Amino acid sequence: MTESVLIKIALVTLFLPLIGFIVTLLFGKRIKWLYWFENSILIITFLLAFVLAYFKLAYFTDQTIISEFQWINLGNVPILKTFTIELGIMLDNITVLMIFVVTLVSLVVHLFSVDYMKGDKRYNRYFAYLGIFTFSMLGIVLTDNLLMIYIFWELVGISSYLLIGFWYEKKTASNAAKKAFLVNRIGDIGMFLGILILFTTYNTFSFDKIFYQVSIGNLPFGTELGLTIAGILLFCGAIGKSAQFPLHVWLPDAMEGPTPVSALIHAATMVAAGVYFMIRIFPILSGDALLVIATIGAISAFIPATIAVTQNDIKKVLAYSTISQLGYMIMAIGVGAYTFAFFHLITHAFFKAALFLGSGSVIHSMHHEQDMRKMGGLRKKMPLTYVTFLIASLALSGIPLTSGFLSKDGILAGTFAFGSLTGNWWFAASGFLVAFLTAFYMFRAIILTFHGKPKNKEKYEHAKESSFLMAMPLVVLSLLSLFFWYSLNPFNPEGGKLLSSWVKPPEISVPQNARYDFMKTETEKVNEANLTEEITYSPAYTNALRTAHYPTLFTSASLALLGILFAFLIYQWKFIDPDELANKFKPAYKLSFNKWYFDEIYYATFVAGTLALSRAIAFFDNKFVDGIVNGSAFVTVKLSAFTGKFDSIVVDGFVNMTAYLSGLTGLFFRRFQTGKVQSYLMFVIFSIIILLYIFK
Amino acid sequence: MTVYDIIFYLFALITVGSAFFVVTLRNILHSAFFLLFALFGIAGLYVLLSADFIAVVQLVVYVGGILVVLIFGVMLTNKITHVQIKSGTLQIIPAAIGTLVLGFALIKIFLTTNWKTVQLSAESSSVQGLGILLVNQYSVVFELLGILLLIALIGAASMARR
Amino acid sequence: MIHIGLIHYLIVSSILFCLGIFGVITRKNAIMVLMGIELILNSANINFVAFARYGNFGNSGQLTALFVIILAAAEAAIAMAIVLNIYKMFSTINVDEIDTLKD
Amino acid sequence: MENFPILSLLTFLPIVGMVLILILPKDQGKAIKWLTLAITGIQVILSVVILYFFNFSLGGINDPSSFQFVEKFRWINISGLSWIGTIKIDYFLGIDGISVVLILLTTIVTFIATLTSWNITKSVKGYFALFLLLDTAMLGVFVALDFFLFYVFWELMLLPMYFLIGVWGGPRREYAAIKFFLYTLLGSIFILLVMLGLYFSATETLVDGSKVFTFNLLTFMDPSNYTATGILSPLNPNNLRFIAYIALFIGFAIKIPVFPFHTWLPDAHVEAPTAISVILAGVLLKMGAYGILRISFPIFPEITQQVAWYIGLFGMINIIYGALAAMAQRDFKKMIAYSSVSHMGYVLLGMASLTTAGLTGSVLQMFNHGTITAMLFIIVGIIYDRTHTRDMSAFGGLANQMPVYTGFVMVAFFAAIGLPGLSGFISEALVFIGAFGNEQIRVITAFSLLGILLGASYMLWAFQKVFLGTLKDKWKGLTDLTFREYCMLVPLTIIIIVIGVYPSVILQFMTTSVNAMVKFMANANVIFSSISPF
Repeated sequence: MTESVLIKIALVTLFLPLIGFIVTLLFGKRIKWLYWFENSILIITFLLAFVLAYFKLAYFTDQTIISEFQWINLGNVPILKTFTIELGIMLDNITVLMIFVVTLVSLVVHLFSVDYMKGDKRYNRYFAYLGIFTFSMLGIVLTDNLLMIYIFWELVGISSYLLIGFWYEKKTASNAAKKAFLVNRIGDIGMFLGILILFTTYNTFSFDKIFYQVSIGNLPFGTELGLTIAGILLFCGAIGKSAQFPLHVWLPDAMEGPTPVSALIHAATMVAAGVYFMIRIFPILSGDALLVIATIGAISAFIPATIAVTQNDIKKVLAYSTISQLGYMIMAIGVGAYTFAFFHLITHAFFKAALFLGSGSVIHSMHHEQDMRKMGGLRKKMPLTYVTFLIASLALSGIPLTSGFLSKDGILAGTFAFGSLTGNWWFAASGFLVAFLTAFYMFRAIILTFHGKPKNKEKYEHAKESSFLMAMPLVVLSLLSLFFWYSLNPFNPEGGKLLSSWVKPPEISVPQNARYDFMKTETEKVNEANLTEEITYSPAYTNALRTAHYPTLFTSASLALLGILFAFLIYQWKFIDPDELANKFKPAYKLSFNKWYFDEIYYATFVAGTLALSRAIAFFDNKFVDGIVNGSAFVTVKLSAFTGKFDSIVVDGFVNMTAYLSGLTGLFFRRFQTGKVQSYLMFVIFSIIILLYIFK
Repeated sequence: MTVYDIIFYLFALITVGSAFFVVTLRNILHSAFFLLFALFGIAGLYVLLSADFIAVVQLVVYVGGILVVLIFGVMLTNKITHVQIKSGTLQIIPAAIGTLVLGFALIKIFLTTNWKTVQLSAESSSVQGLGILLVNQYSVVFELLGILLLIALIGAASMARR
Repeated sequence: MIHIGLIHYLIVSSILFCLGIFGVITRKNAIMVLMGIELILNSANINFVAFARYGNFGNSGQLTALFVIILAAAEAAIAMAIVLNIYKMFSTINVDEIDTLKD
Repeated sequence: MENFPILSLLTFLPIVGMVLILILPKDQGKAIKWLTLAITGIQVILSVVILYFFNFSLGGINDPSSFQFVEKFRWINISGLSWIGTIKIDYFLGIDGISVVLILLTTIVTFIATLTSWNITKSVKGYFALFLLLDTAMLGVFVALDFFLFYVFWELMLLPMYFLIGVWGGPRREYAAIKFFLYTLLGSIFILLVMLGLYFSATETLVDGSKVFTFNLLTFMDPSNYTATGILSPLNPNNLRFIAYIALFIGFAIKIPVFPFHTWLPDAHVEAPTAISVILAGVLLKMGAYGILRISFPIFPEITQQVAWYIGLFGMINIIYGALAAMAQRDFKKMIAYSSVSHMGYVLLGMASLTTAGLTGSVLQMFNHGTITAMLFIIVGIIYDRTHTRDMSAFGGLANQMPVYTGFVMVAFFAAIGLPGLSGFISEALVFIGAFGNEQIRVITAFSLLGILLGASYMLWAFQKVFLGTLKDKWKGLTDLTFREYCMLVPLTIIIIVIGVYPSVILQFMTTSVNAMVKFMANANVIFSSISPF
């Protein structure tokens, strides 16, 4: 097993889903069983990804394998020396872990969909779309350069467009698809601009080379500000794709797509791509850029969490919780808790996929009813779904013994350490508040859906446990939401190989004075401290992190339990009437229920503004620009009429003056164009005479 | 005043005078006959210019061919029953002024131009020289003209038949 | 009295040319117009032959005159056919009444 | 292949076809169509042959010795005119990396347009005769290296276009045809003026050492050929080169079209028959951009550098203005016409960058826009043939009724909005990379990026209106694609995907030329100002 073999496996893993897509799309209409082709391709892909991850982590733990090929070569360019664009694949630990997660979630979603989508008239097409999505997602993960990440970024966007708008007969679905694509494009503009800045400065797209250039002090525009701007612009892409504030509005709408799609794209993989991208470019994010990122992350964690509390659609709750959790990860990156962001990305992928598939299972058995107020009591009808959903919810809420507890604890410790080092406690405060809210709304959802009495008898009667193919994925995913896969010590995230040896903080390329204070490398101090274990950034940070570990652990666990308790108080035991509570805090409730009016504000400003502008321009074009043209044409016609008149009255009049003398007055008012050859000849003669006179 | 001069003036007078009558007489047939004289005079001028072959061709083609065609035209287009072979005129005065001025201008130009003339001594027949030129240097033109003539005749025949 | 030379022929030809033009312009009858054209062609021919005689061009001038005569023959044939057609269509060959070009 | 006049053959083959068509009797519509198809098919083969024998390492642009397939001989030679002197006009053909791409585009688009014209019923003979004449004119523009010859072909293109729109067009065809004709004629006048100005400003040294005025384009690119007093000569301190540049730019800008000279385009597109729209968008718009690249840039390099910012600004205005105007259209075809305006903005922006990536992107964008927009117009034509309406709000849900058609539409639409994997992305990305690399127009480029958002909005909006949603009852009977329509769409789709995945296929032809151009432009200030009369 050498590097080149690994690269070949990676390439096969990447392109297999594409083949699945092409074959299934082209022949899916004729050959009904072709979705099994796509599914088996996914199984192979998953196995390959597993092999890849195993060998990479076991034998090449500390190596980064890169393989590039030249895609575009514009030769020896006068200004830049050479202009080439390489496409390449990079395998490091993060990549292979990510591939494993992506293929696994994709596989279970494929299998889940076999029964979930049964009977759809575009059944095979659906699997084809899943194939192209998996391909694009793997592309994002495997790439070693910015351009390719942008390419697959867009491809992911378009496959998401196709999948959200899969039931395009519904106006809401096609609208949501369009909205998702366009909102993402806004972020992509920023991201592309960032890529342009970096390419213009370094003449390469490759991460490695850019990091190296930054580390030797070669900065965009020559200043640290340039690096910050580039970092923030690149982050714009992540804002769009990871549905961060203020571009988060597309994700809740995207729930119009089939539920397995929501599980795959809008929970586990695509939206995580933004976080993944931030992890990739972490070494060149300057302190200021990180602060912006952390702020956006904190806001995005908080606002959706407040919205999720009042939503009634089960998928909407999950959607907002996704945004909130992604905000967590982004915030973690912003405060420097890089490894925990990635950790949370993985754990979140599994338990959120489990939640979505669980909700899909519920929706399926309730005949596409999504309103939680019409559910209830499903615990008895669907025990397996209930248990898996519960485990995943516990993980999401951050209850000990689950994976979510480990990762969330890490993030909160990161924010806590950040607060203790910089004095900025806002992030920690927001993190803890969101942890409480999360536990609350998740258990609200569980209680409304599975506990209590059935609200809709008829649908309840028909509800039944899902088939094996649908239940299997739930079991797998909920098992993966338990702690022991990641760390054998349920209270210490670093107890497993994942964080202790596979995922490590990267070397920062940013110049010293543009970093956070605690990230500055102080060589002497490291030597003085003579610590046996590894140092993250600086001894101070390592210490702060260790100190923060236990307080955050207890605080977050108790806040989560408190949230659960509140949920039971209000919805299960009904000590507090939720409607009364809503009435009491009417403005807050309304704000939350209406999603902080983001859609309305955006529609009134940006959408309506653009449409009005476009109409104005069309009007301007039609009436003004074209008006000038037509006006000048009109003037020309009038002018020519005048010239004609002039001709017939003055010029022709002069000619006919002579004719008048000989008695031929009839010609006087006739037009210049007599239609008679002979009069033309007359003019010719006179013109010749005049010309002769001139040129004599 | 040599004989040559006298003959020249004679032919010139015939030519110009007949041409004047051609364009001024109202009766078309009369005009046609004066055209005959004018063409004849021109043929004479050709002889004087020692272009005997052209003179002969002038007589044969113009007088014998073209003029006949013209007269046929007159006869075919003016019904015999109510003979109206008189031709009207129009815009006489401006035309007269124009052509007079043009004529004077032309003559003035001819007079003021410094022509480089060569006085040829031998005034032999030019037929042989023409023949050689015709089949050597101008053979393509010659053939093209033949084709043109053929096309013109076929075209004229088909047009007139319609 | 100068000797008869190139200039005399040129003057004759220019008078002939002007008369031809005059005829073409003033006469109504198409056949008369044709006669005018013949006069113009002949005036040109005189020039050609005269230049051939007095210029240093060899016999090319005469040959051109010959070609012009041939062309004139072709032209006359076509023109007569046209005139006959016009007569059939308009029942007149007075050119001033045929002004469909105007529309 | 050295001396075989393949360019003349390519260019004048359609004329032969035209003569043959004129000989064929009127009622032989089928034969006429097949003949045209055969002629255009042979042209495609010829252009592939040219590509096969094309030497990548020769740059062209301003160097006469590195043009390929050159054919040069005296065409018009009039001497002894007292006040003009000797007029010598060359029949001078040759191609470099920039023209070869456009030749390929022209032959392909023409071939496809022939298939598109298959359902023409109104006086087939005249249509295809004019069509082939147009073909000759278009190719002639791309191969001519003599300004006079270029101009002749440029003007020759107007006539058939006028009739093709004016006779075979839609209800307001006369208005559109006249507007197109007058507009382009106005542009031609400017070009003519500059052409004459250049003619009297530069001389070519003949073999015998004598100097004559010339129309040879390459002569104008070398400052040492200019006379001391010519009005457009850089040696003349009072020269009018700046004004000439503006005039020339307007002349070409009308064809591109650049805001505010673009209003002929929507009208002409909407009224023209589908095949003519395809040609118009696919090839004719490129002629303006090609003219700027071939004539304005190398002949006036020092002024180009001065005004690059303004060219970039026009590019940005085109991109954004066109996209916004497209967004407000209800007529499917008009929307695509405005999208052309927007997409040609990228071409301008790339040219203004004067960098390798930018210029490469610009030329590639010409090619890609040619294929993509051709496909879009064919798509509109297909639906118009079936429903006789182009009002987008009259449709809805066609995706269910015509799935294969919708698939092709998606390829074209996504290519138009620059989706990676399809050709539009490559050229747009290169344009942006190049333009951003030029500090002068960096800000403009940043604003132009809005175009990719606006482009996506109107395209997706139109897609949703026409293809998504529920099917209206009156469209229940629509049929999916016919074999002929497959023949039109499949080749274009293949081209779009191949270039999108592996752009080097086509980039390799132009790289050397583009680099030569960039080098020439970069050194222009040195060359053109070092020769000073003082």
